[in-house]
Amino acid sequence: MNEPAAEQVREEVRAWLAEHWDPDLSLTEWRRRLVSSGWGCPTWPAEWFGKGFSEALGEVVQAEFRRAGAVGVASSGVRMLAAATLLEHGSEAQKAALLPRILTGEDTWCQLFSEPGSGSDLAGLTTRAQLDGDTWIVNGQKVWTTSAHHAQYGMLLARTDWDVPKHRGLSFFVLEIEQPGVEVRPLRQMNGHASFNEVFMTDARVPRDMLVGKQGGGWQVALTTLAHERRQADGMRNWGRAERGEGRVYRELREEQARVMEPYKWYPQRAGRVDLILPVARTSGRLADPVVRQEIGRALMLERASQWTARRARAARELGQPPGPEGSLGKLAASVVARAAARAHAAAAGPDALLAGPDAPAEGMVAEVLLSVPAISIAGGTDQIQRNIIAERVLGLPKEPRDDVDVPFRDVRRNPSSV
Amino acid sequence: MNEPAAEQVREEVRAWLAEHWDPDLSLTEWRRRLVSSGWGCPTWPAEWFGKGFSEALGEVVQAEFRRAGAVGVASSGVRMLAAATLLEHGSEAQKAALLPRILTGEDTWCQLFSEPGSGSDLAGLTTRAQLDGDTWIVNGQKVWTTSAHHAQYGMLLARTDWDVPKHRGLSFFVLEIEQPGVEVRPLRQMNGHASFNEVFMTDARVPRDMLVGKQGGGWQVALTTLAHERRQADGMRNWGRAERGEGRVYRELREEQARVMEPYKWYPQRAGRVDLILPVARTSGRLADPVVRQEIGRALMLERASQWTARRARAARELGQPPGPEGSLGKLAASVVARAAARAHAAAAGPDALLAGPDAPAEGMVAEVLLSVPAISIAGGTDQIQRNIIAERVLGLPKEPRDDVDVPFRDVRRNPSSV
Amino acid sequence: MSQLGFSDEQRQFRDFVARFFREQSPVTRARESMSSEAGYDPELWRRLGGELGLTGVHVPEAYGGQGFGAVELGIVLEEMGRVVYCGPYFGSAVLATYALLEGATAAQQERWLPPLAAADIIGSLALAEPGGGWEAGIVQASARKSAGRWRLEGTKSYVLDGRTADLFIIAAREPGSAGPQAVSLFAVQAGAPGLEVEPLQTVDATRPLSRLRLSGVDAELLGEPGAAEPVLRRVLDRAAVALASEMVGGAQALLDSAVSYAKLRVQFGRLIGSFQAIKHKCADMLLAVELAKSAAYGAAEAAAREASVDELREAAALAKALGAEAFLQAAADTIQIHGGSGFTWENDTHLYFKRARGSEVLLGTPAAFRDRFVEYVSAREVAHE
Amino acid sequence: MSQLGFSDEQRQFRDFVARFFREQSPVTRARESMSSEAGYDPELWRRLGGELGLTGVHVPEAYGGQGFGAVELGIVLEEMGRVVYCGPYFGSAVLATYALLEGATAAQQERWLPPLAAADIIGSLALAEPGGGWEAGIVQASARKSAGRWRLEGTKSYVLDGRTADLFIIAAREPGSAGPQAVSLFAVQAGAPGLEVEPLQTVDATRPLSRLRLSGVDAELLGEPGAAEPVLRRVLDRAAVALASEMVGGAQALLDSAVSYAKLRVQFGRLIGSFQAIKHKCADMLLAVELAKSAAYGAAEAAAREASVDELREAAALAKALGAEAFLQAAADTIQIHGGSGFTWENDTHLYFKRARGSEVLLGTPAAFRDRFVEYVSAREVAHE
Repeated sequence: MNEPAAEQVREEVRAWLAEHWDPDLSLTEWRRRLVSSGWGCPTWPAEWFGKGFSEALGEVVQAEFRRAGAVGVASSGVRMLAAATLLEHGSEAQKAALLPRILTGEDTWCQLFSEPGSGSDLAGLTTRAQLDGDTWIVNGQKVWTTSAHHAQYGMLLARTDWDVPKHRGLSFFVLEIEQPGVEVRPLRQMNGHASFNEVFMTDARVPRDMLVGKQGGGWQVALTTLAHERRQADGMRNWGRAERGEGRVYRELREEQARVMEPYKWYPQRAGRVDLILPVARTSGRLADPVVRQEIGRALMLERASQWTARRARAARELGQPPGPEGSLGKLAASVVARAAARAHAAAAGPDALLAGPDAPAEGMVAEVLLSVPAISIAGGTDQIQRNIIAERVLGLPKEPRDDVDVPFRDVRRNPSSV
Repeated sequence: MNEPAAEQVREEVRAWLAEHWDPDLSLTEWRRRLVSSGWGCPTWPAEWFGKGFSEALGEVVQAEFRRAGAVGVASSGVRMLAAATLLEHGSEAQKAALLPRILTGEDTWCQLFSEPGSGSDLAGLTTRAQLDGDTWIVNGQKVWTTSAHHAQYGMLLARTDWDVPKHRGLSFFVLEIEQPGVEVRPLRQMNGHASFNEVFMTDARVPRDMLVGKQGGGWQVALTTLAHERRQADGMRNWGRAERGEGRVYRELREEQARVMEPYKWYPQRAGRVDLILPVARTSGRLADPVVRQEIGRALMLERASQWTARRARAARELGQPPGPEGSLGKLAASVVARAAARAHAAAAGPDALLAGPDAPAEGMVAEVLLSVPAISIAGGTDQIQRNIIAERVLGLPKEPRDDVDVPFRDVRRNPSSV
Repeated sequence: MSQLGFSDEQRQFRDFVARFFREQSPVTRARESMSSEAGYDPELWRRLGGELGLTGVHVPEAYGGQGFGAVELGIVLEEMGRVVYCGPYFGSAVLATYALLEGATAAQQERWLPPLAAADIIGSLALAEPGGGWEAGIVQASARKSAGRWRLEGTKSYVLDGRTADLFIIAAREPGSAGPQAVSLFAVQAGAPGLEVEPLQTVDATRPLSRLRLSGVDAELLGEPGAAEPVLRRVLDRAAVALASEMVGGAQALLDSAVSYAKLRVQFGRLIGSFQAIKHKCADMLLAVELAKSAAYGAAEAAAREASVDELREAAALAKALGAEAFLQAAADTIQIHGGSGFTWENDTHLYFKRARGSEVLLGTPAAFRDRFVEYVSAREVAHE
Repeated sequence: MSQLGFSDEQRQFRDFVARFFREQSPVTRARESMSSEAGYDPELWRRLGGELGLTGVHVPEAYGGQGFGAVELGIVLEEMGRVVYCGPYFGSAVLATYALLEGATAAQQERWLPPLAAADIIGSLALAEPGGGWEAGIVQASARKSAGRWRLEGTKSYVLDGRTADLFIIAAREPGSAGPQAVSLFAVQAGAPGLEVEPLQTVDATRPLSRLRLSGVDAELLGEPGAAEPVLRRVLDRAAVALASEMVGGAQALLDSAVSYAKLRVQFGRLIGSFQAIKHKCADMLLAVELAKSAAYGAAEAAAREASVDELREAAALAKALGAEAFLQAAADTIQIHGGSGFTWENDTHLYFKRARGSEVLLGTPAAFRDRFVEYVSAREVAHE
């Protein structure tokens, strides 16, 4: 593991960019160069489209890309969860076939984990995959799927064995979305957005070689996906900086970003739009109301402390110190902040909280906050599940006695409606 | 069950009172007359110091007593729980020996149920009673015992069988307090009061005939006590009206009431003293503060709605309608009111919330409220237990899976410190 | 002192009303109505009037009503709240009808109450203006008398059912005046020249609101000039009680929905209702709903027996504040208990959630009513000293 | 922008301080001290000064201090908070010492800071008066200069450690003046003629308070006349940060106690920590404590790097409000988790509960700091526009 020096890498990447970077290429053409050269994912293994660099050296490469204004590989949305999962658990053939088109952005992916009958209890899912010759036949329903309507592939978690405990009977597949057995329907939410889909699988087919990891080992594979999802969610705040360059590659990149970001466009409202509270209160004249100010103060304070808590976790990491509990609280803190923000918005808007649309406070954003905030305590793990996790993993409190984990899944009580 | 007419009863009781009521008797002398005549507890069975009257006829008798200003039997404190329990479960000999002195007030009782190791989980108690010849030998510790330091008898719940499930191995005894094996120690609380005791039993003795109900049937007997305790707690608000009459009997009655009420004197503070909030806020000048007013409003509103909820339950009862959920919420509502009241008091007092004693707001009552309110969410069943009960019994939600009820108590996990 | 019991007749009336709404106007009906052209279901509305007499339940028999009181009105609204009834009942049968009952001359009452009670026309009270406030003091719209005719100028907002109302009752003041005095009520018929109705986009689509622009609208004075302030206080206290009843109905429906779901839904091999997190949430919800109910029932009784102004305003403030809080919290908790599906359009919970958000601020926020309650109670205590 | 990390040196310092208090001043010590004649432990106090240098941790070395900053001071207070340390540290080493650091002349600093830093004397800042308020504006006590001597008249209240202090720093104003200007600070030594110290009975017996009656007390002007207002603002912002640190220490100790108990205590055949009701309470407590810690650490950093007045006051308000809320809630929850035993005198929780109740209002309530926070943030936003 003899790494080259930073200076040497910097010169190499500069030279390479000077020779190859061309903003008038198509986005795909340019990214193919990145993939074949390994400069697109320098921290990936050299045999898999990378250069095997450390994070620190990867930073050096990125800095040079930024300096040159060069566009990187496709790295937003669910596709990167797929890439991380395949890199760790995929077969040689899967990596070779699937990773390049993920990196170029040609393929869009979606995640087929949650089901109507298994939300908090993901491992209780009942989508069934049965091997028929060289093909897995899949039946079941998935939900809360982002971008399924324009995805080529889905990461599918399905049950392949009903006679073993719930976590041990799951397998992880790559499902082609565009096939007769797969139907994608948009799912409208209470705030009017339809950023998720329901996916119905009726005798959908997965070639045998599209099983990822071992049969029955799907839970371990999915944990990798989920770990990356959490990390991505933590980083979500920095998403969506618009690229401003001129040239075909930039144009296509902006289009790609708009497409990827579309389902997430109401997420800032879901998080409470703390930034809008004071402007709304000033406009309504309610900033002078002491009772309203208390609500505003609560929201602003929680938001500030929550940001500082994230920063504390970062600081400890940067100083090489062991992580404290502050790093595990982000999701629950976000719920608390969002709820306080919704109360503050309602107080600040006064009777205008009755209104939606362009006439309403902050051009309807307040209404959207009020109708979106309930989602933040549910999506990606409810507050209740978060509290369980924090209590058990951070505080070390004992688990609840469970009787669904050590028995054959067939014998576990489940929702009557589920397949 | 041919009941006499109200008019007839009214005349009878009038005549009896005219002949026997004498305020210059000693309290005990007078009550002995009540006990032997049956007029003291007219709704009790005729063979047990009563007249076997309906509640309605009992009301007629009470009205005549009030009219005449005549004092009734001793009816406050734990003794009445003992009376009700003995009446239902006691042997003939127990009733004959114990009930009269309960009614005259000569005997004071205490309740020996709770233990340090079993608070919410009363049936998990570990005080042990073993039969030795004709005597039960008792070892263990009880806690949260009101008035044990001047009680003659204790209602004792102890474990007599460790090889059956927890609720089935308990027996109910009448324990004489004044004996070498019983030690009573006062228990000081965080508000400085010491209204409870700890009771230590070391080879304490109970004669065999002082087992109440069947051996192993103690839980059923205790349920009677607890049901009456709940009813008494609901009625607590009307307690302690001072009797104003002249004469020996009144003097002794006032002394008795003072003695009985002593341990409960801080209960109004525990309940939040909502009545003091506005006076405190007026005195501090903080009634004009809009933020303080919100806290005050919250407390006043909850208190009012809570009173109206109790009245709704009463109205439905009086109209002969089936009881709704409103009748089961009093204890939890009292917690919510008390907490809101404490917040309001703190807000109304401002910096004077730092102070206690005569210089402090409401002559120290605010400080006492702040330090007493935490008890209301614990005593007599924690808020958590109340919520379980309401959810399961009123809303019909399923119970938590339990593994401590169907196995021999010997095998149930319990607190390491308990005997 | 309120009694807080319902007579057997009242209980039968509730059963009857409840069955009607359950069968004839389930929540699916609210969904259809809110997205329909009219914004309500005219046929159902007419049945509430003619067939059932609910629109006039509290109107004297002399005016074609049933002659019952605020308790029966509260029962109707509570049962409507349960199904998120989508129609002009609250605006017309409560606000406008009370305004005429309290503020119109006998002749005006004879003219308008019968068609209102029969649901032949829809009435609407236009009091609030941009910026809000449901009291005489906030009125800026002016009423100028010239040549024996009143002409209104100004803007009204948050006007219920403005798009469908036939009759507007509009609060306006003498030009140049200030304060709650000098405000009068006026009647204006839909379509009057100079009256412009702009529908507003609302969070709660089942309760449509409008903005009215008044440009020299010809209006009829209701009752005496300058007498609107005490009239509006009585109307708004009664309306607050009615709205509180509607809110507790909604809150109860949410609680029922949350509890049923918790008894059906399995996660981790257990019914979710067996988890303390869900169980305790439901218990707290029940407590809040029952406290709010007691407040609403007590307030309806106070309104029904023509209690003193002091007693009614105190009870109305209590009922409106606790009702709003219980409803909104129940809606949030019910979404949470339903999990992801609780956040979908398909699930009915969001209709209640939006109604709760709207009802919270309509007629005044819980904070405002809480403040008033302290004022009233304190004033009474001091007076009794 | 705060960094929110502790250096390795700071972490070692914390370990050292924590071990000292854990071993030398466990909660039993606070119990003994609070009921002792002196109300604190003089021997321990002297060790804090001479042996450990903690009383001067933030005092420049020139005055016999350690020359560290607000972060180290915060560490000391956090660890003291953990054990409910009962002694004059907050009143003397924080309030009085900061008042001299910010508001005294060099000569006065030379005279008083060394004995304060060495814990040879106890200082006390007397600012608030009956009715409260920790800002220059509330001062009514007067300072009249005649014949070159200042004489103080008036009443001070909520004075920390009044009974044991050697040196009082007293805020008073020019007779007849009003508003925050015209207020000055004065030094008065204990036992001065005309100075009467009346101990107050307090909810928190570990933090004794007194009332001072000033009847023509001879006083020495500190710093410039009429300059107290900005001095007090700096002192109180720093003191709020220090108090916040103490509160998060207390809150953390409570959380630790609740969690340990939940891991030990069995009910219904299970450890109570396995019940969601307890588990979720602990998780919420952790969240509140960690948010409060972040606020306290960020505020200590702002104080340490002599941040702009705006930045410090904002951070101080945040830290004080969140610290107080987290501490009080943690105390209530810890009592609840301990059940009946949590309400006994024997259990240590009540000492924390009382400290939390007292700390909540000392220097100003959370509501007041919340209001100010909104004011500050809003002013900054508008200024940046």
